[in-house]
Amino acid sequence: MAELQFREAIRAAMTEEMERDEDIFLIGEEVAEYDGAYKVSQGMLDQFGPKRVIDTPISENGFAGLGIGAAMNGLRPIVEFMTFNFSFVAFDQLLNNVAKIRYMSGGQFSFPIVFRGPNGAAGQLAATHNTSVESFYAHIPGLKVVSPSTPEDGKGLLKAAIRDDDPVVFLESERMYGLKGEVSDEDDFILPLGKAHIVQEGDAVTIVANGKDYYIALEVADRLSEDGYQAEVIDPRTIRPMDFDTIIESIKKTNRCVVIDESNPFASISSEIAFQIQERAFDYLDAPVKRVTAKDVPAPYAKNLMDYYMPQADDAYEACRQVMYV
Amino acid sequence: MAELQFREAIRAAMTEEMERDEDIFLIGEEVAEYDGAYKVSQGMLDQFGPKRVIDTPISENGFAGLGIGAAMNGLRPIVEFMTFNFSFVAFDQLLNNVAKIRYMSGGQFSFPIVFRGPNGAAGQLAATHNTSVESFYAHIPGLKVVSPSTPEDGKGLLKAAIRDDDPVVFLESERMYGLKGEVSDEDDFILPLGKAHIVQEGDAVTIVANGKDYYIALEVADRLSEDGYQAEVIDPRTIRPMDFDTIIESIKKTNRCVVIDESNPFASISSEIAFQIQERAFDYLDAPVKRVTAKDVPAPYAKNLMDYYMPQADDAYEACRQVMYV
Amino acid sequence: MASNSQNPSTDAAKDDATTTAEEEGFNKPQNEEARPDPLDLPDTLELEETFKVYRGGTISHEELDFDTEKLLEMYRNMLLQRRFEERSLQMYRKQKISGFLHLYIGQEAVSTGSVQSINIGEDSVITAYRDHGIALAMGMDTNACMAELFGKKDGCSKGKGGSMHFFDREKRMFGGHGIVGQHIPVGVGIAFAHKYKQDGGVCLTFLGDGAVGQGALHEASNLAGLYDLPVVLVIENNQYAMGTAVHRAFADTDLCKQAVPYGMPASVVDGMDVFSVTKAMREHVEMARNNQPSLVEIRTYRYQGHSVSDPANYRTKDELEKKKSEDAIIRLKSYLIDNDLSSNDELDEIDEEVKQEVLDAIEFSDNSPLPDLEAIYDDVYVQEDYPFLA
Amino acid sequence: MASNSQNPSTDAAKDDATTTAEEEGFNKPQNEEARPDPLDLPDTLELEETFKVYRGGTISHEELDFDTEKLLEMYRNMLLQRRFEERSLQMYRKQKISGFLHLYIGQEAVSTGSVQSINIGEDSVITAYRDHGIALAMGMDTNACMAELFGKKDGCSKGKGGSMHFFDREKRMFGGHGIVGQHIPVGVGIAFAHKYKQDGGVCLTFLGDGAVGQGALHEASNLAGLYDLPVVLVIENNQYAMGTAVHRAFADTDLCKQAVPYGMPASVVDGMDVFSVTKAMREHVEMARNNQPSLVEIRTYRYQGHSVSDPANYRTKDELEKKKSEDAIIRLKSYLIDNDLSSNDELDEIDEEVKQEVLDAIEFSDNSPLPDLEAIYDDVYVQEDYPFLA
Ligand SMILES: Cc1ncc(C[n+]2csc(CCOP(=O)(O)OP(=O)(O)O)c2C)c(N)n1
Ligand SMILES: Cc1ncc(C[n+]2csc(CCOP(=O)(O)OP(=O)(O)O)c2C)c(N)n1
Ligand SMILES: [Mg+2]
Ligand SMILES: [Mg+2]
Repeated sequence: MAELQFREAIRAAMTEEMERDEDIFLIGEEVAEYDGAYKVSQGMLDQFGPKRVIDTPISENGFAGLGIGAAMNGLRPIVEFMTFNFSFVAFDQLLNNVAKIRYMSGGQFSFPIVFRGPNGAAGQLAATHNTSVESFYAHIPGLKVVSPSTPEDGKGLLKAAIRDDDPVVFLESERMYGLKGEVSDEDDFILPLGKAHIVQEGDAVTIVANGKDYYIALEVADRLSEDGYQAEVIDPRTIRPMDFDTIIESIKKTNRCVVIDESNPFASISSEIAFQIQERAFDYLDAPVKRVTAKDVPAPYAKNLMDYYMPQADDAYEACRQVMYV
Repeated sequence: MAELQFREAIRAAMTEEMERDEDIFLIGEEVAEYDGAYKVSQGMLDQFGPKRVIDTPISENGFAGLGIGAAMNGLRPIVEFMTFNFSFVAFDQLLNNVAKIRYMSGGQFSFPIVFRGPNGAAGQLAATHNTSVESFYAHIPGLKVVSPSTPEDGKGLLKAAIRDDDPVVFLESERMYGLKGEVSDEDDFILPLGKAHIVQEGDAVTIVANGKDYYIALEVADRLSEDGYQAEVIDPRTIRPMDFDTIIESIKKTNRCVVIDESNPFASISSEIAFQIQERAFDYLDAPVKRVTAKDVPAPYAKNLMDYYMPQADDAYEACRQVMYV
Repeated sequence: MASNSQNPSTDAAKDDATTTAEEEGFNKPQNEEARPDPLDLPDTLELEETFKVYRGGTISHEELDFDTEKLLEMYRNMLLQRRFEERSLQMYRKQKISGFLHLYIGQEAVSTGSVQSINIGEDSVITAYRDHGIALAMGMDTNACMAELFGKKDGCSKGKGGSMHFFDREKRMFGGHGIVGQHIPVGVGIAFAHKYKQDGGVCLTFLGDGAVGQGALHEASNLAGLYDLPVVLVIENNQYAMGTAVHRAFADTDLCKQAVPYGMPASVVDGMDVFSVTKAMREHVEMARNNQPSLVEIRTYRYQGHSVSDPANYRTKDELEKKKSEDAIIRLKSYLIDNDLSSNDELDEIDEEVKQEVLDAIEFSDNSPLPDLEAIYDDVYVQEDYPFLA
Repeated sequence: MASNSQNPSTDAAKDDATTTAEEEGFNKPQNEEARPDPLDLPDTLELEETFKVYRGGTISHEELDFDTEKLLEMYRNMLLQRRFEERSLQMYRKQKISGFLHLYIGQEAVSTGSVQSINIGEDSVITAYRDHGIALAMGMDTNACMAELFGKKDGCSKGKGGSMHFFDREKRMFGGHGIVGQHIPVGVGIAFAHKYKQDGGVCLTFLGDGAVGQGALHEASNLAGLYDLPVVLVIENNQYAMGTAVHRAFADTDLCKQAVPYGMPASVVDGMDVFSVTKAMREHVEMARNNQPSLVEIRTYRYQGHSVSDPANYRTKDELEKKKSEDAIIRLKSYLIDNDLSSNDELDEIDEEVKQEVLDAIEFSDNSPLPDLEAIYDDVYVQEDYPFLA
């Protein structure tokens, strides 16, 4: 096991895959000469040269489309959005091209492409730079959406995403890039897409969370355990397809659920999880599924407001106690 | 009461408001000389002249942004997307500009602007021309989203949307433009945003549906009534803010609910309605909330596949019987 | 071709246009030697460009090395597009075809001329939704094309795409795309892959005049220019985008000028003459083979409305008649006869053959089954266990 | 200014540039008389453009009708921007300011020169996220600006926007925008409303060189050119977009050429000389007043990294030093002294005043309260009962 920062784990995944397969290249703003806006691709230009690590102008629609065309014509692009906040100027490329051309062509073309970069809030960056994008992208049939919570998961899932023959939206976190964790140095360590991770077993309540919220879930589980309750913590890892089977099994045991989700709430991932649980485990539910999300407002700048905006451990803890009726 | 086509009702709303207020103008592709791709704006160029009814190039990002700037500088634009399928090349304008600038400016600017046009499926137009967009837009704090089901609602709600000082995404339907209905000719007939319509009272099951699905709901309610069950049919009319109070009151009476929703299912309006119901009426629910949606695939072209893609009355009827345990 | 004396970096790009991705990568180096200080300003900045014009009626078949067989093949090719679409209109009216149907009639010289410049199966093509013409010009199976319009299982996209979404992987026809302008960056990406793989291929990226309104063209052009990609951007300027004439949509109606900010050569072509199109496209494809991207504005005309539901009241009957009198198929026919390369009889026979081919395609499509209902879940993902939530 | 002899429709647009929206509307008419057939092609198509260049050190204050008082005001104005930002950097390091902080230091002649061309409160301004300079140049309250950086209730955006989102409705400062390029169509829309309301106003729309990469510029430029809108698009070419030098991002580095396809006049300006900027901007604003949109490329330089976290390793120390030696504030100072218009003492005193103003702003900001927590739900909608799901 090696201890790696999240950014190093992501880099390791890209590097290993690029060493394995010449058709993989990395393209995006500042990924080459600048070593990445968040230093994720540090050193990769040196290792792979300017043919395979490519800087772009600020033209997300252009280079997302370029990646899509390259995938259609046999390559396996990794497209970095400096942050996913900037993916919306390329939204049509993801919605109408990469997710649909395969279907419209009757399956003649495939899109082995990864769009990756940081997602969600990253501190006092105000409204346009703090969007959690997963609810938009997971709504779209044709895409897969992955959101790892730890460096090890980051590496294993990104390698799987790069090898996947379908388009994957891979969501990292600016706030988590510096986070360190043990990463398997097993040869070719891969975590399959679409499988949730039961982080901690328990019977009192199921907490579903990933990304930054994963750490809130762990904190809440600790506090509950101090109170004498064992929470089951599930990290979905992949958002689309989500491993609802694992979640439903857990609910059948705990009979209650709290979802922590950094998105704005309306028609979000947390809505969908609640839908699935109440549909598939109705008779097992002893309390409504509760959620703790970002406030339903654009992200504010002021420190106190921004702190308040984010999902709060206290609220998640309270929600758990509420659904446990204690 | 006058009998109007849906398109005429929409036109009447725009015309009346434009007669009332010189700051309102209509802009979009083919809205002027061509009388609108779907003839919604027929005759409006003649009535209001080329200053107030304006054709654009195929530049959605450009003219959506132009509308936003004009709203910021004191006008009240109506921006027509030929269909909402084409709004995604302007997605960032709606997500990051019109929905957020007010907030980022601490409330100094307001955006009295309506984005309107047909939404959702319109027959065998294949994957890129059949997207139901409401789940994307309703996820965004800062926007309001309206989706009328009848000509009369179309008129009353559009007039309210045009007068509203907040940005409104107003979703019509190509398939419904030719539909005729009685429209109040009350002076200045307005329907408030954010209020659901109890179309038909009942106690057996609550059916929530709007737009084209409204008609499926009525059909299903008829069939149920033949079976001896009275369904309560609720048309939310406004999707964001949704009038959950009315829906929850209904559930307290019927204890079960089926949502018909033309969107793709994952993280959609139907997910949110289910979330709200199970959270706020948990103890009243006798069955899980069920939904009938478009299939979770891009829209296909072939007639049989496209029919199969759409929410089916049969499925909705079955879902109702299922939640009623009959 | 445009020549841009003001911009040394563009000239430089042309000089090393033959360097490969392998040697140089795609990016300009961080610190170019002796890059002039952008603040050392001259007294004035002059720009001079000459756009080459390929006028109609100025090029002979000999100049293009076309023998009679080739000319007849081209004639047949244009006629096939015409007859195919005439019938499809009829089938639409019989409700065998549904959805949108955008006819290419009048523009056949563009598709047929363009394919003379490429190696089908090695080079790539991508276009917008008005795609029947180029699909047939590339030799896509007539049966599969018609079956696609019928929404049948044997369609070229298995009935999932319809009129706007013809695809053929083997012929390297990359579709048929419906969101105006958004396939342009995809075309540039296809070209990127050709350069990356060094397979010598180029990508023809067709777009309508209306698509010039989309920012995607600007971004794609700059990327093509910046990375020296083997792409030809072909504007099929048929003078209207739905009901909007070019002069009502663009501040400047010479769309070839769109190439200027990207240091791309550009030219203007009479699209009613298949020889002019061939000549221009060959020269532009040649540039692309040397990794010099470029733009061609081909002026053409569509005889039908935008789609079958458009009465086209925005143009005069005179205008339409005038254009029809310049018809590219008739022009080639006259050329063949006037130059004693063929006879009325021979050409009529070709017409009969083509008509029969289309009738056969209709029969084929009638007989082709509808897709299976379960196929609705196929082709969403390569991964097979879909729907994920079964 | 560009002169475009090839495009009659552009010339025509210039001729009737003084017609109002009331008379003519925004659209070109459906059937222009005697519109030439686009297929009547000339032998070649030539394009000649001359971009006017406003070099540094070529313009005197008399030529601009600046009296000494005005010159000192401008000096003070530039200095205020500089001192404000130097302090804000310090405050960032003290963690009184958070998030992104993009400093404008080095570019002050652009903002100060530009505001000399407009009537503040009547004309409009919109810019990207590097917005402190223009905000202060427009006379926005120094206290409110600093308090915004501190995220306090008395900030110019009530603490909700921060560094990237300075707004002032009264001064018609339309922000401070963070998604590169996407404010450009908004600026064009602000100009649209000026024309619609016939209030005589114009809109200056500033963008960075990096924003030229966005399709939004293309769409907005075309709309401005098509509707003859009173807008000046001002590219602040500070030669880098984050770590990417202009020559690594654009196929052609003369960004003024971006105006060519839209028939817009364009010019290039030395942005290190406030007089050059003033002169150019006045001429361009004059065009805008006549509903002639145009583009100005102002070449300037930022001394700091892209944001405070950027070490700026992508440029050489030499390059930075050379640019600092051309500093616009020092240049104006020398000009004032060399021409006996002021003295070192007087200018130092202005500096002291400015420094004090900034210190006062810091004290003000320290004392301003944080926003109330409930204010998180304010300003999302005009409608007041928010959150809707309380
Ligand atoms: C982004 C987008 N906006 C609008 C439309 C609707 N639309 C379809 S075709 C068309 C006109 C396109 O004209 P042009 O590019 O000239 O192609 P042509 O039809 O002449 O072949 C429009 C506006 C669309 N498909 N996509
Ligand atoms: C659409 C989009 N892509 C990427 C970014 C990230 N980003 C912020 S500033 C910037 C550089 C912009 O450079 P330029 O326009 O030259 O302005 P300058 O910083 O030089 O003032 C980038 C890439 C963004 N904010 N928006
Ligand atoms: Mg056209
Ligand atoms: Mg810059």
